[in-house]
Amino acid sequence: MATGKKQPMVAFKGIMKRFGKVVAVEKMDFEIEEGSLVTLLGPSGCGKTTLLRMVAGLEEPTEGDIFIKGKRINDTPIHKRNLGMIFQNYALFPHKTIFDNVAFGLKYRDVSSADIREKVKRALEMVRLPGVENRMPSQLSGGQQQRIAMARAIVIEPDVLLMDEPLSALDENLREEMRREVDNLQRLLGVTTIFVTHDQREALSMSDKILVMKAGRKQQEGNPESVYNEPSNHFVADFLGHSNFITGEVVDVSNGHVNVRIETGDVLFAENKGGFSKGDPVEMIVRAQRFDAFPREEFEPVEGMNHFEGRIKDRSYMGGEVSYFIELGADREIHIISMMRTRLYEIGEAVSVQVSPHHCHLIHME
Amino acid sequence: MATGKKQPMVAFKGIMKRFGKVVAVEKMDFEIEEGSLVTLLGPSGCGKTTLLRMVAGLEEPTEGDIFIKGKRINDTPIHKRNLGMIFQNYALFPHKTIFDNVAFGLKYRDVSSADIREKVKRALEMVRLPGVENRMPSQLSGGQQQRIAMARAIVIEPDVLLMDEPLSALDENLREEMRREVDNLQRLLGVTTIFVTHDQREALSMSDKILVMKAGRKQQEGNPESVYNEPSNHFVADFLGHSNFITGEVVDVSNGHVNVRIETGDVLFAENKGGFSKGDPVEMIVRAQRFDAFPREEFEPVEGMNHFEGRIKDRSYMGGEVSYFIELGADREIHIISMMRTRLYEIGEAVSVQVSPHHCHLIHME
Amino acid sequence: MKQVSIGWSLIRIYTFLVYLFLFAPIVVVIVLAFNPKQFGIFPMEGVSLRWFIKLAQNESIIQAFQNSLVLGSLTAVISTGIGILAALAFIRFEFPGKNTLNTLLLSPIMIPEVVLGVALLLFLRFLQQPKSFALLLIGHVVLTLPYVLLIVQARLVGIKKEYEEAAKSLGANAFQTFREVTFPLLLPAILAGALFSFTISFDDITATLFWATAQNQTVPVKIFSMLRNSISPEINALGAVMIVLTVATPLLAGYLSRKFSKIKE
Amino acid sequence: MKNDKWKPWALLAPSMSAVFLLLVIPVCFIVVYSFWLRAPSGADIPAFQFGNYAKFFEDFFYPKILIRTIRISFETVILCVVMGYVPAYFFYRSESRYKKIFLLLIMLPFWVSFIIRTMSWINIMGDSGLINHFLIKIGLIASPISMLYNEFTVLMGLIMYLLPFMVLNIYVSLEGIDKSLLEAARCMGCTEWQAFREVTLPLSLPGVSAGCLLVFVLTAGTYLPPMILGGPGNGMIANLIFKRVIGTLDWPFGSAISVILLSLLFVIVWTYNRYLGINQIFKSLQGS
Amino acid sequence: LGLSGLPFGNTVRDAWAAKSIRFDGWGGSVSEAFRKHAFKPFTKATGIDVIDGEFGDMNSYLTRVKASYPPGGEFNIAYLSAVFDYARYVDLGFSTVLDESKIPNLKNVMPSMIKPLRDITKGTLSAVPYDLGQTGIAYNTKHVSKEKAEKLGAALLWDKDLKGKLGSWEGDFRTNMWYAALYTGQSPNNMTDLAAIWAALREQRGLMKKYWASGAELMSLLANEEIYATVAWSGRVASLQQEGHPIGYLSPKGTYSWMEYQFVLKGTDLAVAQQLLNFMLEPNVAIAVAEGQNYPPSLDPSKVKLTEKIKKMPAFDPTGKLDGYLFAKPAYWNAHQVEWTEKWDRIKAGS
Ligand SMILES: Nc1ncnc2c1ncn2[C@@H]1O[C@H](COP(=O)(O)OP(=O)(O)OP(=O)(O)O)[C@@H](O)[C@H]1O
Ligand SMILES: Nc1ncnc2c1ncn2[C@@H]1O[C@H](COP(=O)(O)OP(=O)(O)OP(=O)(O)O)[C@@H](O)[C@H]1O
Ligand SMILES: NCCCCN
Ligand SMILES: [Mg+2]
Ligand SMILES: [Mg+2]
Repeated sequence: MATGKKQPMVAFKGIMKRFGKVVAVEKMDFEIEEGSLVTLLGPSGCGKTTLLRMVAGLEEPTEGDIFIKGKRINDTPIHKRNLGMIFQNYALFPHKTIFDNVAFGLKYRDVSSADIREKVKRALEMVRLPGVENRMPSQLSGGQQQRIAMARAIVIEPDVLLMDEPLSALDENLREEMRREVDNLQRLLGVTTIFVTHDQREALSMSDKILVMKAGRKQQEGNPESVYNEPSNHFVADFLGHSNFITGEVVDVSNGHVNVRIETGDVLFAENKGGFSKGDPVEMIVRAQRFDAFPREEFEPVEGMNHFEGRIKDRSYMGGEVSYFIELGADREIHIISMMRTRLYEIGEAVSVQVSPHHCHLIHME
Repeated sequence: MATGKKQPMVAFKGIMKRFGKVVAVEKMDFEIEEGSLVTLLGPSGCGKTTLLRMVAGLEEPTEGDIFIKGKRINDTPIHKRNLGMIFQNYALFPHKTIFDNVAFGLKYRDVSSADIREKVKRALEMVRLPGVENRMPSQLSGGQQQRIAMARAIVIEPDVLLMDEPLSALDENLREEMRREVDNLQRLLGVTTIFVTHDQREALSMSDKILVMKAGRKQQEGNPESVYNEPSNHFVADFLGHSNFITGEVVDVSNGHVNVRIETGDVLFAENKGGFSKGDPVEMIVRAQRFDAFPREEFEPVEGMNHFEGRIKDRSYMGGEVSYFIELGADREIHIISMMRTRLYEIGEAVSVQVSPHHCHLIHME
Repeated sequence: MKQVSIGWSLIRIYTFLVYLFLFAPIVVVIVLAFNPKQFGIFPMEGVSLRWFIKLAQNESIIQAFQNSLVLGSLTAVISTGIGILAALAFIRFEFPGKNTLNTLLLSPIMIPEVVLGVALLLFLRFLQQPKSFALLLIGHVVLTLPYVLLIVQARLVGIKKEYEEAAKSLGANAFQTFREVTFPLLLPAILAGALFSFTISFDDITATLFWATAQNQTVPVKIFSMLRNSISPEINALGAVMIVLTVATPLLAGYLSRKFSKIKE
Repeated sequence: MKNDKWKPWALLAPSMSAVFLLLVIPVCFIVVYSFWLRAPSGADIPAFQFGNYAKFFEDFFYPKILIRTIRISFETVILCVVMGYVPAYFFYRSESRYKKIFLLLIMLPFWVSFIIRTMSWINIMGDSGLINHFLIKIGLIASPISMLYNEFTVLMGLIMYLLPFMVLNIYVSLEGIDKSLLEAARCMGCTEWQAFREVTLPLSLPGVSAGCLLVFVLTAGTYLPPMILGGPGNGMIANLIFKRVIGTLDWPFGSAISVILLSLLFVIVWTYNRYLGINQIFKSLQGS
Repeated sequence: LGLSGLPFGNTVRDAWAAKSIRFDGWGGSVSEAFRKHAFKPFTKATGIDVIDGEFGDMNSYLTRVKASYPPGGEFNIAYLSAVFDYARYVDLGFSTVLDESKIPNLKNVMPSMIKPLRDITKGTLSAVPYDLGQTGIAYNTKHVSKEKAEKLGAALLWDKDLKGKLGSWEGDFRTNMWYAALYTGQSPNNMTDLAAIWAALREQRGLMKKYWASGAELMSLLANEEIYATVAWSGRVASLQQEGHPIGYLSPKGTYSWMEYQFVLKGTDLAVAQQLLNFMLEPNVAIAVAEGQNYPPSLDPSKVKLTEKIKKMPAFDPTGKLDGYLFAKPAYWNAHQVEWTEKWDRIKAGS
């Protein structure tokens, strides 16, 4: 505050959680800006839920402190923290009407019953389900139930909205739709939100900031583009999107570019964003979508681009896109995904593959 | 046969199945070529499983006949049909070793025990799990169990392999891997396969032929490209991939092209594949991946292409791709998915969108 | 798969015979309750309500009925009450020795009632304490607790923790959460458990024989002592009344709880 | 939040105290009492001696009752399996709309007084009971044949009491069998019978064995059926305890026999739990 | 928790004690006689409830008494049979000292019945004698002729022709040994050849249909013709005869006789107990009960005029001296009771 920096809405300071011998969350510092939507992303068991539940007060940190609005809340009991929580399976009270569900939190908040009615009505309108007050949760579809869960959480005007894989029980199409809605609603209300998911698409498309975790440790934090395009390590690159990993050695460094000799003997160019020097063993990460494939005979190499020759080894038609596995020889294979505009390549066909150095991201060998 | 046409491996003639009042499968005719992999695709409850189970003999058709190798099998008891079936939850016998599981079908087939051992070994090698004979199913991972289920089904050299959503219990990454493996194995063995799924990617990437169903009725049959690119109706187009539907009226028909006036007043061109004539109300289907978006000021229209002007209304970053919703004015919006090579468009930015008439598929208004 | 095979028919016949075996004694009791004869069983010589009338006039049996009802009801209430608490502890908390304690609470199922009966008798004698209704009641609570615990635990496992967590995150404290969420969701199991313990208590003979004081004899104990004088139409009549009572209660309760839970789910 | 370690203990306090007061301590007490002496008048004298145990094993009379108890328990277990498997299988496979009612009916005996059901066998098998009456009526026999008060009738009573437990245990484990396993077996070439033998039967064994344990333990501890339906030579160990405690006032000896019975059951349950796990039993009781 | 139950238990008991007294007897037709002729009128006259319980044999009742605490807190008056039990109850410390002045009707009771009790309790009384009875032999006259019965005497109970149709009392080793003694020609109060007694009982076991557990069961077995001959309590046989069943009664030489008395247990409200006992000894009450249960009363025929019906009952002694009666000697039988109970149990169970 002295530095004029805006006070974060939620802050973790050296937070750590151990269950018996399992360390679910390893010492972690992390801040969440007011009004932003932050996603905790990582494989199953990496500690996302645990972190979220510590904010909610459903788990107690083994070490470290949690702050909300600058106030340490470690010892505040759950029901006194003003939080909205949304669960994967909605957790609507099956024995209460929608009205009673949504009004539940207000009952404990000194709100007159007229106001309660008014607020519930507004919340239901906000989630675009006006008029369902008298139904039971079981009379609503999955997506509708999820919306009611939203309404129930936001109606209390929480300081922070916590969502643990709220969309993963929905089927693909509905999930995409709900993703947009949650996103819109969050922006509309400007409520600080922590969102847990292991679905990278969800994380990439919704977040202001993504925290990638692995085995209880922070791997990378940043906005979606930076996390996707500049993964800080192999794990992050592998976890997000379809990546090709090409190992090699830096053979030359010159004005913002690095030349890397890869296993096949080819030398590839990459932008130098990380301060690499000659002789460094590196890993080059290229997203499958960043390659372009051309029929061998039609291919004309472009100056300053990287290219390979190869043969289609396997392909998989996906409608909008086609996924190819291209054999480069010497046991190396790359995976490319291309939007299909013209014809499909046949298995065995000779192709040339090209990728811009701009899309070749280097990391130090781990 | 007289026509020289190859006899189909499996044929349904007017097959129909009713459960009480529910018609699960409506009168259906369908043929499956020997050695091909056919996918039954459709939303939940559309009758895929029922159709499959009728082939297996686990349900009895209410009406109609099923033929395998030209022989009517309606009255052949299950255990006399020579079929391999693979279940969603693997259905490995939990009390038997892997060996006994795989050998199970052979025991009822007059195979000497030496041959059994040999065949089981070969089958396990084929699914790339040699040497697990003495383990119990519970000692294997989900993916491995699925492979054992495959081995158990193929070891009896079935006439037809039936798979009911065999991959849906696996998590995304594993599913993709197994999809490739099943595909390879099926091609290697050349066994006629019926594969049930509601995952369009699975269907598109694996099948020789797809049968799209809805509410017990056949919607379309054909190879993946034709089903994806030339959907025969709105349902099929909507169910597979991300589609834009633009309604309009044919205003001109000329040498292989159709001019369609759409609601915004623009006139678009499409190839004439369906025999449309002037005045026909039509629906134009364009896949989200087929559009190209350009910054308005940089856009130069290309002769013979369709183009619109619009504004970015919403965008969703997905790493490899970006999904944009573009407002065309007058409440119309189109959804485009583009591979992100340059910068992202900002919300509100004016863009021009272009699509080739080749990718504009027309169907008659329903 | 058609079920018209001979095998299936045999299975049906077999099942029917097993039912016959299980139900013959019950049916016979009810039929013979109307037997006018004093001695001998069959043949029946007409139909009479004589023994029911005799029962209705037998004060000690009516007293026993009252005792049984009071005992059964109190057992059901207490057993369910403390069973819910114990189930909450086992399902919602982690603590050392949990499995052992759970087994301990379930162990009355496995320990012969004769032994329990004797044990308590000796213990009381040692303490120089009189038997009392309260003791009989606690004894029945211990006997029925395992069943309540099993039923309530099973249901509680099915009630996702998230409901309670949602309530707490919305501002309800522990008690409010229980009252508003856990309890109503648990209700079907609570009813089932209460019913179970009522019938077990109402029907218990072995341990009750040891524990009951002279003043609070229950119906089964009464029947037991009547049986020492051999079978009689009066016992059959009493049995018939018991059957109707104990069968009608759960059926009614089952019907009601199904109606309840239909609203719930 | 800070420290809720005490909460489960508070919740457990009432039930634990009830169980401690009426089960744990009294059972310990039986052990203590089993070392006491007994005066001819019937008074009990605190002591520490093994005379009561020695008396049990001093000749073959008491061990024989113990052995008989184990034998009858085994017979009951086997008969319950034989009689219970088929109905359980029937429920499992039946697609009838009345399946639920059938199941409810098998539960019904649970609700009908055990003592009434037991004594009613006298109505059926007594000299002037249903069966004799019927046989005389059709002229098959002239005077009633004695059917009561032997081991056979004791077994009938025991089976009638315990069969529902067995059926439920088996049914629950049958219901737990994934039907697709059967379908898989059928597709691979099994007839229905082969599929039953290869898949259903082995997979239902956990339920069968759980039922067996429950039936065994309950049988070994009952005394009503032998008392009401048995002759003097059909008594089981629980009858012996009852007689020693109630009939002959020999409480120390009764305690010693109780300890012996408890030890026997403990060994059986412990062994079972060790190799098979006890949870299956509770599963089926929950279902009911 | 258990302790919290105590006050409740006490309150309940106190509440009962205030206006009720508990009586435990032999059940069946005997109980009915007491209820009808003694208790109902007593309650009507005094407002004090009599709770009547029943038992089938002496030991199980004693166990219940022994298990109750304090003794008599639960049980008050026991309708005991035979003097040896008086001795046992006294030994176990359950006796009281009755204030005989509060039971003026005691003067009508035969002195020969009071004396054995006084001998045990050193001059005081913890019980009042109430009636006399016998355990004789009952037989079905349709299947066993009177001549045959008289001729065989005790041996009727060992008659091979009656295999599967014989009965005996399960709950008492004395009755069974008594008749085995008569059968083997020994004196019941001084059996010298026990091996012969056991052998006889073993032999008898093979002929037995059922060992009955209570008087009511005895009656039902006879009436249903499930058994044709059995040891039997004289009163019960008389009741059957009055109902018209074809049952004969045989009292062979050395028939087992006993006297019954109302024992007041320690801890009982003596005032109430004495009031009830006195009421029960009221000649008209005692006579009515006697006629109901078919056992002759303890009233001295020389002081009170008894009815014809009573005079015809087995075990009735017009002299009131009981000279020719053979009772079980308390000291003899009680000294061996543990041993013989055990033995009898084993024989019954087939050893
Ligand atoms: N109550 C608990 N007791 C013991 N270990 C636990 C508990 N809760 C979580 N863990 C362990 O802590 C680790 C982190 O679990 P957590 O649930 O936070 O993972 P997650 O990232 O949410 O995973 P998922 O994507 O599967 O939900 C795991 O190893 C888990 O096994
Ligand atoms: N045994 C049955 N009894 C009654 N109705 C049934 C039965 N099996 C299927 N149905 C009904 O038949 C219709 C088709 O079911 P089916 O299982 O074939 O669908 P599906 O396409 O496999 O769906 P999913 O993708 O959910 O597996 C559904 O409406 C279903 O409810
Ligand atoms: N009234 C029955 C007495 C039996 C005595 N032995
Ligand atoms: Mg989680
Ligand atoms: Mg299906």
